[in-house]
Formats: sequence, C-alpha cells, structure tokens
Amino acid sequence: MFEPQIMSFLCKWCTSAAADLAGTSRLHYAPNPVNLRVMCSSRVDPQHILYAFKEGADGVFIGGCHPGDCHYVEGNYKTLRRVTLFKRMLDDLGIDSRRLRLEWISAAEGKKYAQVMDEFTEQIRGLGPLQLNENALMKEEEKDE
Amino acid sequence: MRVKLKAGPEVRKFIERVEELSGENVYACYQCGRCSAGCPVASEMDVLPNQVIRLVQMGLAEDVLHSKTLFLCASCFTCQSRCPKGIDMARVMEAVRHLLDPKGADAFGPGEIPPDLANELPQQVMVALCRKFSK
Amino acid sequence: MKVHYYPGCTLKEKTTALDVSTREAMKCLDIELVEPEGWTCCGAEYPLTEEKIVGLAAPLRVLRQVREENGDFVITTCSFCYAVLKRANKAIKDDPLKHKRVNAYLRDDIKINALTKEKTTGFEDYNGEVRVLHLLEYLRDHVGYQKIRSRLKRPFGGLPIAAYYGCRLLRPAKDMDLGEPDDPRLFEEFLEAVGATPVDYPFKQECCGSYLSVSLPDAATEASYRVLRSARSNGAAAITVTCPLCFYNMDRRQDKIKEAFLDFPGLPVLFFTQILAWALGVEKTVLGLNQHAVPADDLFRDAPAPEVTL
Amino acid sequence: MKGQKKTKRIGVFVCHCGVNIAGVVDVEKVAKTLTDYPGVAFSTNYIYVCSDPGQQMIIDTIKEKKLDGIIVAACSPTLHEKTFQEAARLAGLNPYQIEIANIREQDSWVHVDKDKATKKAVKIIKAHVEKAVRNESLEPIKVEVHRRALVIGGGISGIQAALDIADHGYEVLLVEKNPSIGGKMIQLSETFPTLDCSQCIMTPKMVEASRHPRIKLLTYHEVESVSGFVGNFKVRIKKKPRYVDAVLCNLCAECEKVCPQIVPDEFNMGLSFRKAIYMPFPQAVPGTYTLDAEHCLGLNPVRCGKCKDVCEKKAISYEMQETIFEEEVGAIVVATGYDLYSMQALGEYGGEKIPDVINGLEFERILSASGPTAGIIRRPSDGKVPKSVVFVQCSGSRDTEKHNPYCSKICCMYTAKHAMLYKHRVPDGQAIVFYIDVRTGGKAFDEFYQRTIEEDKVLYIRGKVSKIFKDGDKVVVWGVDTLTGKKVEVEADMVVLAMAMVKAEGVGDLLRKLKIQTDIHGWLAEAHPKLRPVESLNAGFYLAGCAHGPKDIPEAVAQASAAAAKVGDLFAQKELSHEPTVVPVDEDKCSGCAICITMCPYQARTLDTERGVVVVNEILCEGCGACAAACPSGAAQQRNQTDDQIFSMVTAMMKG
Repeated sequence: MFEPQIMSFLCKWCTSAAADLAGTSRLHYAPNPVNLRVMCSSRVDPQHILYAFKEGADGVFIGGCHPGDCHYVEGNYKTLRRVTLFKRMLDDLGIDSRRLRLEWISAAEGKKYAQVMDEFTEQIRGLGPLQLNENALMKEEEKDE
Repeated sequence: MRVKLKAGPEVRKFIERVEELSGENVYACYQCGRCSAGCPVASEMDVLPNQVIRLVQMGLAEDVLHSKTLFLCASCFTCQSRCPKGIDMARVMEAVRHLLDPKGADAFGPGEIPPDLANELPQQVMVALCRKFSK
Repeated sequence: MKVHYYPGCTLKEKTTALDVSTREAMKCLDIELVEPEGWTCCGAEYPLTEEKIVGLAAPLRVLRQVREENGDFVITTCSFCYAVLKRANKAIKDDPLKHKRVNAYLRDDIKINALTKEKTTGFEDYNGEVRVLHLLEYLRDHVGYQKIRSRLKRPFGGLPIAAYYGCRLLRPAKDMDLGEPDDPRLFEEFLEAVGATPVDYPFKQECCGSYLSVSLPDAATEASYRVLRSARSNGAAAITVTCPLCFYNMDRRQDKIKEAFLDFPGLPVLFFTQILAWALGVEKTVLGLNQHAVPADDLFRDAPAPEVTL
Repeated sequence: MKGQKKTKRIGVFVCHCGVNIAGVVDVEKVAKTLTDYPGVAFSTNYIYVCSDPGQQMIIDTIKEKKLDGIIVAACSPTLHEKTFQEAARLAGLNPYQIEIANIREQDSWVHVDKDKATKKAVKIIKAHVEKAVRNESLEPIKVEVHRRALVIGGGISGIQAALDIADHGYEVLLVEKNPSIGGKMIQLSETFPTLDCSQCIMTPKMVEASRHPRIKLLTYHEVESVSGFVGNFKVRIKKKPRYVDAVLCNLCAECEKVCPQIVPDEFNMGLSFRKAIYMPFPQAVPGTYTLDAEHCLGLNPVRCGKCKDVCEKKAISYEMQETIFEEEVGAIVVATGYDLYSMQALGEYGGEKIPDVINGLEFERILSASGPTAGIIRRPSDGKVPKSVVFVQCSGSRDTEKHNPYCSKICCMYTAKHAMLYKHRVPDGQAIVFYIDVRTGGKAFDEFYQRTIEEDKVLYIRGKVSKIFKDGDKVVVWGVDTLTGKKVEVEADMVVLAMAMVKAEGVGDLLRKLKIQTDIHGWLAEAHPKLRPVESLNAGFYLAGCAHGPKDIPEAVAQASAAAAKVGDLFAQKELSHEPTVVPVDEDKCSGCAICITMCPYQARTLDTERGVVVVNEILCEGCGACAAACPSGAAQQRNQTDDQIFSMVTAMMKG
C-alpha cells in the first residue's frame, strides 16, 4: 500500500497543542504526517510548501487557530489569504491543490486533529504519489531567485 | 391545538424559496417588531408583518399563505426604511404571494374595480393593483 | 434645450393637470420636453421578486428608446413611474443575470418591431446608460434654484405649503437615493426656491394609503387623513404632491375623509408643477385647477404677491 | 542548502519515559541511528531524562563532550523545555541551543505500529538536529523602563487607573481635556442597581486624585503627540489657557455674576445656561473658574473686561497663552470614554427637533438633585411635570443597517433605573418602556429590573418604536407589542431615548496620534479578545473604560484597576526583558518594499525613508513571523527559525 509522506506545519498555540491533546488522550491516527512547529501559521511561506513537495512530500498540511483566536490577532487570516492564492498557483504548477490543506484546529480539538490527520492521509493516499513536473518547479524557483 | 414544528425538506424548501424569491435573509430578523409598529395598515392585518416573517422562520407555510395581510401590504417601504437589519418586508410579502396556488382565485382582479370608480381612478392604481394582487 | 420626458399613462388620461403644468413650467425655463417615441406603460409596480424579470422589460424598453434617441437622461414627475424606471435601471446595472434576460426580451421586441415597421437596426444591449431623474432632482441639479429664482414672476410670498413625499420618491433609499427617508430636504428646498415657506410636519414621508383606496377604502381614508391633518395642524395652507395617486387619495377622495373625520376642515392639494408654473408666470386657466375636487383657486391670486427677500 | 555549519557538536538524549515512549519507539535504535547523523557528536537514551539523575547526565555530558547544542527527544516542549534549558544553563550552554523533539504526544502515544513510530521519531529528531546546528545563542532583549505613567481621560476609569498606579508607588500624569475631571459619571443622578448617588461616590475619588502626592493633574490639557515605544514614550502635552489662575481663584463667583455672555451648559446637557466664565459644576476639581475663550467677548478689556475688573484676587489674565511641553513616560493608559449617538441621526424619532424627546444623559441631569430642575422631573419644553413618559431602548443600537450594530450594554439597566426613579418621583405618572430584549447580566441586575416592573408598576412593551412625532403638546409614540400582536400608540408627555454609546467625539484624531489600534466602530482594540483584554496591541498602551467599548461603572473600574496592575507589572522591572526570537532585518537584502510593515500587527517595523530600508523595534516585535513569510527578498529572517532552518528541517523530515 502506498504510504504518503505528509509535511505538517502546526502553529504553536492551537494546532500543535491539539496534537499534544490527541497524544494525552491516546487517540490513534495515521503516522504519516511529521510535524514542524512554528510560532504562527502565518510564518509558513509558500516557498516552504513548495520546498516540501520538492523534497518528497505528497501532501502538506497547515494548522492554525480559528478565526478570531489567533495569538497574534490576525495571523491566521494572512495564512488563509496566502493559502487560497497559492492553491491556484499549485494547480498551474501541475500539483493538485488538494495536496495542500489548511485547517483551523483549536487546542481543545484533539479529536478533530486526529480525524483530520487520518482523513488527509487517506485523501493523499487516494491521490497517489506526487509526480513532480520538475521543469515547472524549476521555473518557479528561478523566478524566486 | 399545539402547533407541531417540523424541520423536514418540505419546510426547508418553503423557507429557501421565500429567501430565493425575495432576495432577503429571513433569519436576519430578530423580531423587534418595528415593521409592524410603523406600518400604515397593520391595524387591518390578521398577521402583523413581523409575524409574517416569524411564521416563515418557523416554516409554518399554511399560516402565512392564508393570511389576509399579503393583500393589504401597499409596498410603501416604510418598514424597509426603518428595519434595523435592512430587511425589505415588501419583498418578503411579494415572495409569499408568489408562492400562492397559481390556480387560486385572484385577491383582486380587474373585474373587481367598482364600475363607478373606473372612470376616475388613475391608471397607475389599476395597473398596480392587478400586478400586485392578481395572478 | 430639448430634454426627454416620460409622462406615464396617468398623466395622459386622468391627471392631465400634472402633465400640462409641467410642460408650461418648463417652457418658462426654455426647456422643451420630448417624449420617447412609442413609449408604453412602465408597469406601475417594480417587480419585487427575483423571478418576475419580465416586469423589467417595459420600463427598460422606454429607457432604451431614450438612448436610441441620444438622450442621456429622462425626467419624470409621477412618483410611481419614477420609482419603476429608476429601480429597473439600477437592477440591470447591478445584476448581470437580469441584464442578460431583460435584453433577451428587448431583442425579441425589436425583431417584432422590425417586421412591422420594416426597420432593421442592429440591436445593442441596454446597459442602464440613461439616467432617470425626477423633475425635482432635475430642477435642483440641472436647472438650479438660482435660475428659478431669477425667473420668478409671482413668488409665493412665503405661503406656508406642506411638501408631501409619500412612499415611492424616497424608499427604498438605497435605490431611490433622494435623501434620508425619514429626514428628506429635496421638496422643501424646491418650495423655498419658488418663494413659499415649507411646513415641517411629521407625516411628509408616511403612506397616503396608496391603491388600498380601491381594495380597502377605509384604511386609505385614514392614512390620507393623518397626512392632511398633520400638515394642516402644523400651519399649511396647502399640501403639494408629485404623484397622481397621492392626489387622488387626498384631493379626489377628500370628501370621504371629511365624512369619516368630522374634525378635519379640508386642505387644498396641489401638484408641485402647478406651484412652479404659476410662480414662473403661467396663467391660472391652463393649470388644470378644474380637475381639483378641493378648490385651490384662492391660492393663486393675481394680485402681486408681497415682495420676498431671497 | 547553503550555510550549514557542520562545526557544531550536538548531543542527542532520547528519553524512554518509562514505557510511554520506549513501549512503542525503539529508543535504542533511534539513539544509535542518530550517532552517525552529521553534526551529532553524542547520542544516548535514558529511562527518565527529566529526572534529577537524567538532568545531571545532561549537564555532565555537555561539559564532558564539549557540546554546543542538545536535543532532548521526549515529551511536548510545553512540559519540560524550561527544565532542560535550565539544566543547559547550569552546564554553561546558552538556553537557545536546546531543542525539544516531541516523540511522545506527537508520536509514541498516537501510533501503534512500532516500526513506523520509530522511523517517525528518527525524522523528528534529525529535523531538530538540523535546526540546532543553525541555532544562534541569544540573550533576552533588554531595555530601560521609564517608571512613570500617563493616563489620558479623567473620567471614572482614568481616575481609578491613576489612583491605582500612584498607589503602586509610581508617578502619574492624568490628562483631561475639560476644565474638571469627573467625566460622564459625575453627570449621573443615581447608579444602578444600588441607587447610590453618583456624585456622593465620585467626588471623594476626584478629590483623592487631586491630592495624591504622586498624581499630577493636568486638566484643560490635551495630548498632542506621542513618540517612542514601551517604557520610553515621549509625550507632547498642550496646556490650554484657562485665563484664570487656579491657585489664586477663591471661587467668589463675582466674575460669573458680571459676565454678559450666556452659553448652553455642557454639564447639564444644554438644559440650562452658564456664563462664558464659569465653574463646570460645584464639585469641580480643580476648584477654579475657567474662561471659555470661544464664547468670551474677545478677551479684550476694551470690549468687555468686566470679569477682570471685578476679580479681587487678580486671578484673571487675558494674556495667558497656549503652551506645549514634553514629558517622558513608560506606559500610557487610554481612558477616553464615550459619547452618546446623536439623536439627529434618527429622523423617525424627530431628529432632535422635538424638545420633549431627550436622551438618557439629559434625563440623568433632570433626575439629578444638582441638575437644571433641582431633581424635580420637568420636561424641557414647558417645565411641566410629565404624567406619562415613554422610554425607548436600543435607539441607534443593534441596527446593522443604518446605525450601530452592537448592543450598547448599559441601556437596559439604566432605562430600568430611569423608569423606577421616575415612578418614585411621580407616583401617579405612567412609565412605559419599549424594548426588544432585556439584558440584565450582572450582579443584582435582574432583581433590580424585576423590581422595576413588580413594585414600581412600569409597563414593559416588547417591540421597537417606529415613529415619534409631536402632536399638540403631546409626543406620540408608534410602537407594537409583539407579544400580543397589537399595534400601539402612546400619547406621552416626554420620551427618553436610550441612545447608543459611541466612541467619544473627536477621539479619532487623538488615537491616530497615538497610533493605537481600534475596531471598525472606533473602540480601542485589545491585544487578545480573551487573554489580554486590558492591553493594546501596541506595547505599553493599556485600555480602561468605555473607550474600549460599552460598559457599566463597576466594569469600567475593574478594567481600570486591571490596566493599572498591568502598568505595575511593567514598572516592577527596571529593565524590560523580551524574547529575542524576533524578526530583524538584513539591511543588505532589504529593498524597502515595506510589505513586512503591512504584515505586522504590532507596528514594530517602520520604513527608514532616508536609507530605504525597514528598521525593526525589537521590543515591539512579538515574533509571529508573518513578516518573514511575506518578505520577498529574505531580508526578514526570524531568529532561530530562519528559512534556512525550516528548509533543512523539512528535508530531514521528508528524506530522513
């Protein structure tokens, strides 16, 4: 069975805390996502996402606080705007935008976190391994330089 | 008799149709009653304007569709201009009228204009009345 | 100067006083009124449900015709016509779906016309280009009160007159855009410009009963009574209207109001254009005063009005 | 990726946590795998790393193996990060060189497949090694604190905040734009739900503020501008000329008697008159007359000069000038209060044109024993005692369409109080309250409301009033009772509108000068709606009272005290210490595009227009990193979470 690699960026205040809660509640979920804790979901640069795909991620997950709950007031709104725009670009780059998922998961939602991880892993499993069009990606990287 | 509140697809469809036809969010109404307070003909109505929208919220289609109120509203928009939620009651009234049985009787058809008035009524009255209150 | 003018059906039939006085007054201001060719009824009621799009075709056909005649705007006096034309015009500007569907109707209409009139002009979508102006608005923004003041032959000498807006001129405010619906100024400014004194009274924007005078006469009688009584008790010598239906309810049916409310002594009802025409020097005989049920002759005295400082 | 410093020596400590981790993750295998990973100088596993022997092992190993960074692979960093940082400090290692790899909550506890969990642990630890080799040693940012506070606004909130801060032992400047402190509360008659007289409880506070040795009262002053940052603000304050020497004035009132200029009295909401030289109210603090230049005949002895001639103390001088001076403070409490929404906006309620339709504050003055009617309820038009009074709640509130969408919160209670006090004074009168909902959440509030109905027989009608108009000497109110479905009409003698509370008039300009954030209604925005309710987003600014949104007196006082306590927190430190994991600017890379400035909610970033680069006030930066993600050139890099670090962690996690 195909085991997708999932790169997960979690905000320190809400979603990472939810992941901890899932742990203390001993909820079992797919082991595929590997978590990188950032101070705020708005720290995640589209470049980080693209880089993760390039390094072998089949899916990228971003977890932030619910609207209105951001520790930094409005960071999650910035994330939402970025992700919405970036999803459009992903499709253009030949990466199915469903491979990128943004969710608001609060520190109390351990159960939701576990469910979303399972769901997302299954979804990516269904999409199959990411076939990167290296040329498209290279052009994108050149643009960044 | 106790009224049984239902939430099935039929009820939802009625509410959605009213919202669709009127372009108004009937759930925006918090029942302050200001539409009824300022309505020039509310005293003649069996169901007050705020009650019309309340009955729609509750999905009690029959009570609304059988109310005299639908044919008393003169679309003067006084309620609209003072509604704290910006709901255009006249549109809600018209949407509900629209949902009446199309084969049913006209509340007011051209034949009902009193003959003695026909010669003196402004044209706009006859056109407006028939547009509003007949099929 | 030629200006497009949409009189609407009532003005051509039952309420010619409004039409005639409008024309006479405009003549005094060197404005010639042109009616769009082949105009039809506006429909009297703006369709309030999203699905009655066909109701937009009649008013927009008229406006499209104005555009075809190279008109930038059209003026109306009847509040009902004004509301329907203005709202229909806004609707197709705001809503692409309505725009598409109404233009489909209009296109068919032109095809039929082409068959009968053997005229084959290409059809261009109507996009709401023509502005719809009420005569009050036109006087304020295009003619200017300054010009009206300079042409006054018989300034009203401060006669206290109550301006009555009724329903359609002001509401819904987001479509009509003639000022705060509960604190309007437009009509009062006009009265000041012709040398009358506008009377402030709390019923200027309340409903006169509208077409309920046919289907529920008692309710309309009471509604009109409240307006007339409020105007009178605040010192008005007359009340002035823009709408033939308001006129019908308050003037033609005033005998019924007096029957029902014995404390009401009566109040003349005037069209604002009669006031304007008279002030600009038009003779009383052409103002259509014979159409009034409540005698209003006395308000128009030929004796020179007292000097008014402007 | 570039810039890997492989010279660092990293130690890895994998914790068993009993069987919590070791039961699922093969800890020995993990530790062994890590031994060969680039940068790792030492790798081991231990049963309880957080235990005393475990910590001692870390300390010893750091010294022995000369480690300059360590990874503790154990439970969530929220539990023991501080513990291990402290251990590292004891071993002489900078705490910012410690990384916690969470292999318990986010691995062993949530997975059952041992092989997969072990592989995942390896990835997580490798990623943290990558981060650790790139970590900088950091020291908390320190800045000196000017332990002196500015309080803007001399209402109950400002007075309370000033008193509390002064009682903490710090000096306070209390700036009030009006001639006296007291604000809105001193205008009130009696306060709900206890009905104690507002002046009786307010006046002692005002006097206390004026006598406090550490409070410098600056009435008739306005804040002109603020620069600097938390702990180090420079404030320019304008002193408006009073034309009366407050020290010399002995309140003989001779000047007032001779002044020919009559002006509507603001304190009585225009229901009575004062002179151009006046004392706002008898208990005013400071107790002095003030000459209102706007209404004076011209500050000119040739034109008038009567007040100056009659003043025996020679306290009056027409030559006084406006002056501006600068003060240094470390914290600013904003307590600028509220105003009532203008009745002009409600044309359907007469738009201020009906004399007997008044707002709630006007009714407070009519109720007040020191008010224009000496506490006898008389209506403004003819002084008659009204026999029927209608109270209209939610006037301009809860209206998303034309007015204010929010609930003004206090009107339900003060309307109940108004109706009750009216019935106490006019027992044979009729009081009718039109309401939509009655909201009485508060200590002893609902009991008060119930008493109004049960004992004082006030009629509550559920429905919003549509129209109010004058008819003869009556005021007619058109409403509806939605409970019975009856359209109702009341011929009242007087109507009191519970007007919405809105931001204080003219406060927008001040807030712009302070560069302090507000919500869309102009109320001050708090740093966090739940967790930091009395702090502004802008460090060093604190919120008190109704400037932050509608609230009643106890809430305003509580918030003022909380703000003062927060100021105390700040001043308890000689130096401010701030997390150093902020986002500075690499000036070589910065193009001055200023995108990061728009990202920052804390105004920590500004554009140096001369040099064309962004400069960062590290004290204000909270380290969210939103700017770093937005920076197109990579000039904004978060300390110890640089793009380089994130990239290398991603590589380790995906390929490790």
